[in-house]
Amino acid sequence: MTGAGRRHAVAVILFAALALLAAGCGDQSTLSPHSKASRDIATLWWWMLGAAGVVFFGALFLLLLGWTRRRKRGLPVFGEDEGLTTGLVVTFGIAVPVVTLIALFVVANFSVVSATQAPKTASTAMTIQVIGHQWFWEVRYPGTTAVTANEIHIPARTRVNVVATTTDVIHSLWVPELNRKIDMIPGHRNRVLLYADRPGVYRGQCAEFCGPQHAHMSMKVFAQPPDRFRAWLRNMAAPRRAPSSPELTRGEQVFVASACASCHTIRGTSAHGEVGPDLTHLATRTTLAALTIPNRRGYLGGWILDPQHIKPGAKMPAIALGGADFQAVLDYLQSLR
Amino acid sequence: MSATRRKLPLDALQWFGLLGAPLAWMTQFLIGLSFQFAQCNAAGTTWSLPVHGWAIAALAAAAVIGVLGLGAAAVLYRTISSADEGEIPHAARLRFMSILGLTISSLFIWLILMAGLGATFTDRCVQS
Amino acid sequence: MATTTTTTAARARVDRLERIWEERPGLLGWLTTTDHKRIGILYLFTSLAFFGAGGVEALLIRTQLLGPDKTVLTPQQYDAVFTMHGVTMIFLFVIPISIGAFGNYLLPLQIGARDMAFPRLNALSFWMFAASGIFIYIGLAVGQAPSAGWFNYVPLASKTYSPNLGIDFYALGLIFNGISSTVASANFIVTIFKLRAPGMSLNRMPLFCYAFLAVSFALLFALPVLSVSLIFLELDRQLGFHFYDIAHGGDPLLWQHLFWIFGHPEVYIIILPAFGIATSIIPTFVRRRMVAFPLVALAELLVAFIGFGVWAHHMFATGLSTATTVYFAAASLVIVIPSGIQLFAWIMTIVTGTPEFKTPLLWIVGFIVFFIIGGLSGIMFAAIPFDQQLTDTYFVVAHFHFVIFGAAVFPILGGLHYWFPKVTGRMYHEGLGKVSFWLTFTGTMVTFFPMHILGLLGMPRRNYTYPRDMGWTGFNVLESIGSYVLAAGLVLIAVNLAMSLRRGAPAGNDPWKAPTLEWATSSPPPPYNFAVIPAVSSPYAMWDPEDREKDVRNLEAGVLVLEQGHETPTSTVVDAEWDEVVEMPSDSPWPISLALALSGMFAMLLLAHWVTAGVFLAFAALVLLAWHSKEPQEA
Amino acid sequence: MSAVTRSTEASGGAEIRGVERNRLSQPNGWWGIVLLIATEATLLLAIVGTYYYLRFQATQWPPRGIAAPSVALPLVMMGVLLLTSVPMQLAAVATRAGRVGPTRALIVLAMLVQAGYLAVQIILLRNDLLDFSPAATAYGSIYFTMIVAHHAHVAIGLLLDVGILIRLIGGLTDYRAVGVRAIALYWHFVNLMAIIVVLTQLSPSL
Repeated sequence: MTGAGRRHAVAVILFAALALLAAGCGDQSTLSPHSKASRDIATLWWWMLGAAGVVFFGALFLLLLGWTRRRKRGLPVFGEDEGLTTGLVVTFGIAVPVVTLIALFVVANFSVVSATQAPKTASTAMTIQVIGHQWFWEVRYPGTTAVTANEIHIPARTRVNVVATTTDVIHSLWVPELNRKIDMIPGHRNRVLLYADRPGVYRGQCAEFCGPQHAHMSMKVFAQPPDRFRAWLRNMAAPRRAPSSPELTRGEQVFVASACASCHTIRGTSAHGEVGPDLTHLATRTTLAALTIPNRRGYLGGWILDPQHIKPGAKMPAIALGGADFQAVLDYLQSLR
Repeated sequence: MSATRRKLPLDALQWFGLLGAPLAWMTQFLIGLSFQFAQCNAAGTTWSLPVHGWAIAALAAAAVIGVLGLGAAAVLYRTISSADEGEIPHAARLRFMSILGLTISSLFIWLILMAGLGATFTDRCVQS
Repeated sequence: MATTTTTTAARARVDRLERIWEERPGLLGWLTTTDHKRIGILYLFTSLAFFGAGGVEALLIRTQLLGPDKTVLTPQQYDAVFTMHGVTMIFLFVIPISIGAFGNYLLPLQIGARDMAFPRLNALSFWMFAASGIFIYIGLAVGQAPSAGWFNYVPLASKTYSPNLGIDFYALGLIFNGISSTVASANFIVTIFKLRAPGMSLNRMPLFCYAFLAVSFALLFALPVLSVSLIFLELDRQLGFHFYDIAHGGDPLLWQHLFWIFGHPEVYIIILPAFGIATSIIPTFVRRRMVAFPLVALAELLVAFIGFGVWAHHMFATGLSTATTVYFAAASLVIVIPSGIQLFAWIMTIVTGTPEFKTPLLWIVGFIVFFIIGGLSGIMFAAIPFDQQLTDTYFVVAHFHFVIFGAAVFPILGGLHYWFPKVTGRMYHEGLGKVSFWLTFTGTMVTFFPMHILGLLGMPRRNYTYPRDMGWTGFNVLESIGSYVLAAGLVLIAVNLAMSLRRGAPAGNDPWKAPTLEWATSSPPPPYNFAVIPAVSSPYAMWDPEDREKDVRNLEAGVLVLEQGHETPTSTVVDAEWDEVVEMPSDSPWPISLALALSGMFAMLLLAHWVTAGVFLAFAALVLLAWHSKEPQEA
Repeated sequence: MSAVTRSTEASGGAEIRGVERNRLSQPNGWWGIVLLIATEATLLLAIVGTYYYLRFQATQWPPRGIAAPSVALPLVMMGVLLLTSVPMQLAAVATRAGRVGPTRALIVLAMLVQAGYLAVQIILLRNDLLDFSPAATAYGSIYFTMIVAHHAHVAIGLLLDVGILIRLIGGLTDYRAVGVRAIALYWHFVNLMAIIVVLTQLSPSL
């Protein structure tokens, strides 16, 4: 290879590596698995990519051969041998694909599927209910009174059985780094296994078109060490702590008196709305509106005053609150540890 | 040899070689799926159907018909190839259809076996 | 016969045919035409208009996704645009142009017939297609476009979650479009079975016709299931039935099953005509017969048949039982073999022939490259766990754009160049053709290949926007740039062909020395196609000189000229032995009247005026009675 | 081969018989109706398939409060409809023999029985509608949609009968002869579907 050729080749390899690296990073990538299920799928993908590469470049080679030999008829060595050409078509068009496809069928639909299909409930340590709404995730922990939204906490290195249901249209629960997606279909209780190799934050998103705000229906799975998870769960199960200062009490009264209470629930108060997410421990969440905005005072205020600006089409109406009341409610919401 | 050749129903062989295996697969497919839908839905709680039993029966029957289809196409192909020029009317078309029959039947036998064995070695009503 | 006929007897016969088959000029001629060539041209321009609309929708989508959190389109507008993009491209462009334009124009010519078996039915299927397209686009115009995606899953498409008329426009428009396609497919099947030139037995039929036979059977059996699912949807929406309503015993998955039983054969319906076009172009420019002819013919029929047994691979993530998915995964893997046979046969034909890489063959090589990549990613979806990980992401968007744009539209664009001289009598500009190919090829690759990576990075499909920090921005910018390059390439094709309409060099009857019978006629072919029905002894009729000389002798002797009226021979199904001579109806006002009556009925159904809809239906019945009152021999 | 029959020109008994005798394959019209029957059969089988799919979604079928369908009368009506295939087939044979008189008579006879069948079915339908509504449960929805779909095909058959009878007033041409054969084939399809639809409709009681 000439100098220029070699430099050219290095550039190409670098670009390819860069592209693959890019594919690896990003915190919702199917190529950075953190569980046996996702790892099996990723391995299956790399093997399939390799086989596909062989087929593609083989065909490309033949097309180039056809171009270079465009003046000459018949095969390079064997000339115009009709029987051999048909034989090649039968071999590479039927025989070789049949063998490869049988292998793919057995590997993918028997060994890998055993890791990705719904787990036997007995083989799982705990169960979580994730309920799809138009455009956020309600999360419940059966056996406790804990209810949260959009941020699922699970103990690391534990087989968690997730029951996925929906209250309105079809959604799809999908955390690429932990497992394949499972559709949430009215009237069906589909189950999927969530298992995280090690503690960490794994992002997921709704993967079945469910209306205008389908794009802003994301979630996070926090895999925590078991003891930290149990502490979190205990806190989640508890109702809200009584407001410690007069401002917070006033904030709670404004909240309960306003339209907010008709949609949201804060356990321990008279707010029992079922439409919106449970806000009992809102301040423990890192994000708001299904990961659309971070959970900071400025964003929280902007979201309350004009949700349609942030999530056009969202079902939450704009709340008209005066200056002082507004600040009191903000303080109160930020106190809901 | 030519005496027996005239006796063979060439058109019947042609159509059975072409359509036997595909229709056998279609039947196996419909039987297998019907039992899956009947057993693995809400109604399944009220009865327990022999899902695997029927899957195996359908697999066996379809495979036999597929092989017979392949045999029919092979007999037709050999008959046409061994006959001398012009002896059999529409020989070119019959030879063309026998080649089609050979390929179709072998592909469908493979599909019948793959689908049937796949369904047999999979647990019943495990939600995937 | 286009060859210079010297004898006066032959000349007299041709003049008599000219007078008998002379068509009514002017607009009225076009509105009442039953000539398959005129109907093909009507289909061509109408579907290209919808291609423009679909293209604009695609560019809107790509502009909205150029960067994170952009506001080119509101979410509601984006949903309407991507739904209309899908519906337009599939139902109003790629199928009508390949079946309506290419199929209608070329099939009778390739089998040596003078027209389709049912010419008036052929006109009806065009007018119903045009009416259904306008019907759906009226929905967009009045701001009631469907916005639940082209496969329109329930309950999002139910009255509760899509209260406006958008979904009703979608459902009734597609039932109307479905009737048009079903009628057209029945017409194609009877034409291929009964109107082949005497002597064209099944082993002598061109591969183009096998593709159209396969696609017609797939359409025939797939569309009724779509109509059933749409009728159920309309009954649910307008009369409060409960087919898909879980609270009263229905099931949303019923819609998915019914839709995909139609849906997957539909995507093979999209690609099969493209196989037909590719298998027509390759032998011409490679100057040799197709390798393994029987296997390629079989492959096209097999794709259509197995296509009916794979539908639930669109539903692997909906929680079906593993044993059920295994049936569909097995069939989804076996359906790879027909594509493998065809791909390898095409490539071996190019390798063993002497290819001349003119624009049509370039498009077909581009098609082969995209079809290999699209096919390989398709095989991956037959692996159940991989499908469950990457369905509904941009990886599947990449797959089907490779297989629909790369592998169905490329042969259509190649076919436009290849048959341009036959339809217009002029040659397109070769240099401009090559430039527009490479521009479109690059644009397509740059637009759709990064989508594979986006899918692997976890970007779901149908998101009107995406967050900044997901690592998706770079690829989306690349894709949007690619889509503009792609659009430029398509515009360049339009310029090349439009310019060549007037300034192209005269092309003559057979500029490519092609093997199929349409090149035996003049360019453009006369209304009666063939002065004498051609003799056929192989699928490459034009490459059998002795048959063509026999045609000249037949013309002089008056054998198979059939100049006593609008006549064409019918032959037996398998061996095409000459059976009878049938009289064909010529221009008729009834097809367009029936299409208008049915349009009225569907409009009234949309507005839930049941009685008026019944009146229109009665009017349609009367038109049908009038349709049959004038019998062909009385025309 | 110059004396190949110009079939569409044939009119009157003798010419029709001649065309029929040396016809090698089925006429275009025959293939046309066969393919139309193929699509209509797929449509009806999709509806019947939906019935069983919805049946498998329910533990209680028909749902509580809806009586299982009565068996006797529908089976009798099905038998009556099946019988009408006989006059229709005889009409097809008569038309191939070029005898227009018997063809008309047989079609009129079949049409009367078919019209009677449809009238009775509409009455039965009205009674069912009084018992339970299609807009109440999925069972009602599929039950009524399936039955009305089949009745619609019977109604279309009646319209075809009327249409061909009007055409036959002007005597017999090959075009009309093929028309009669096509309508006979269509009725055989409708009667066959009657068996499948009725048995499905009565499946909870069988």
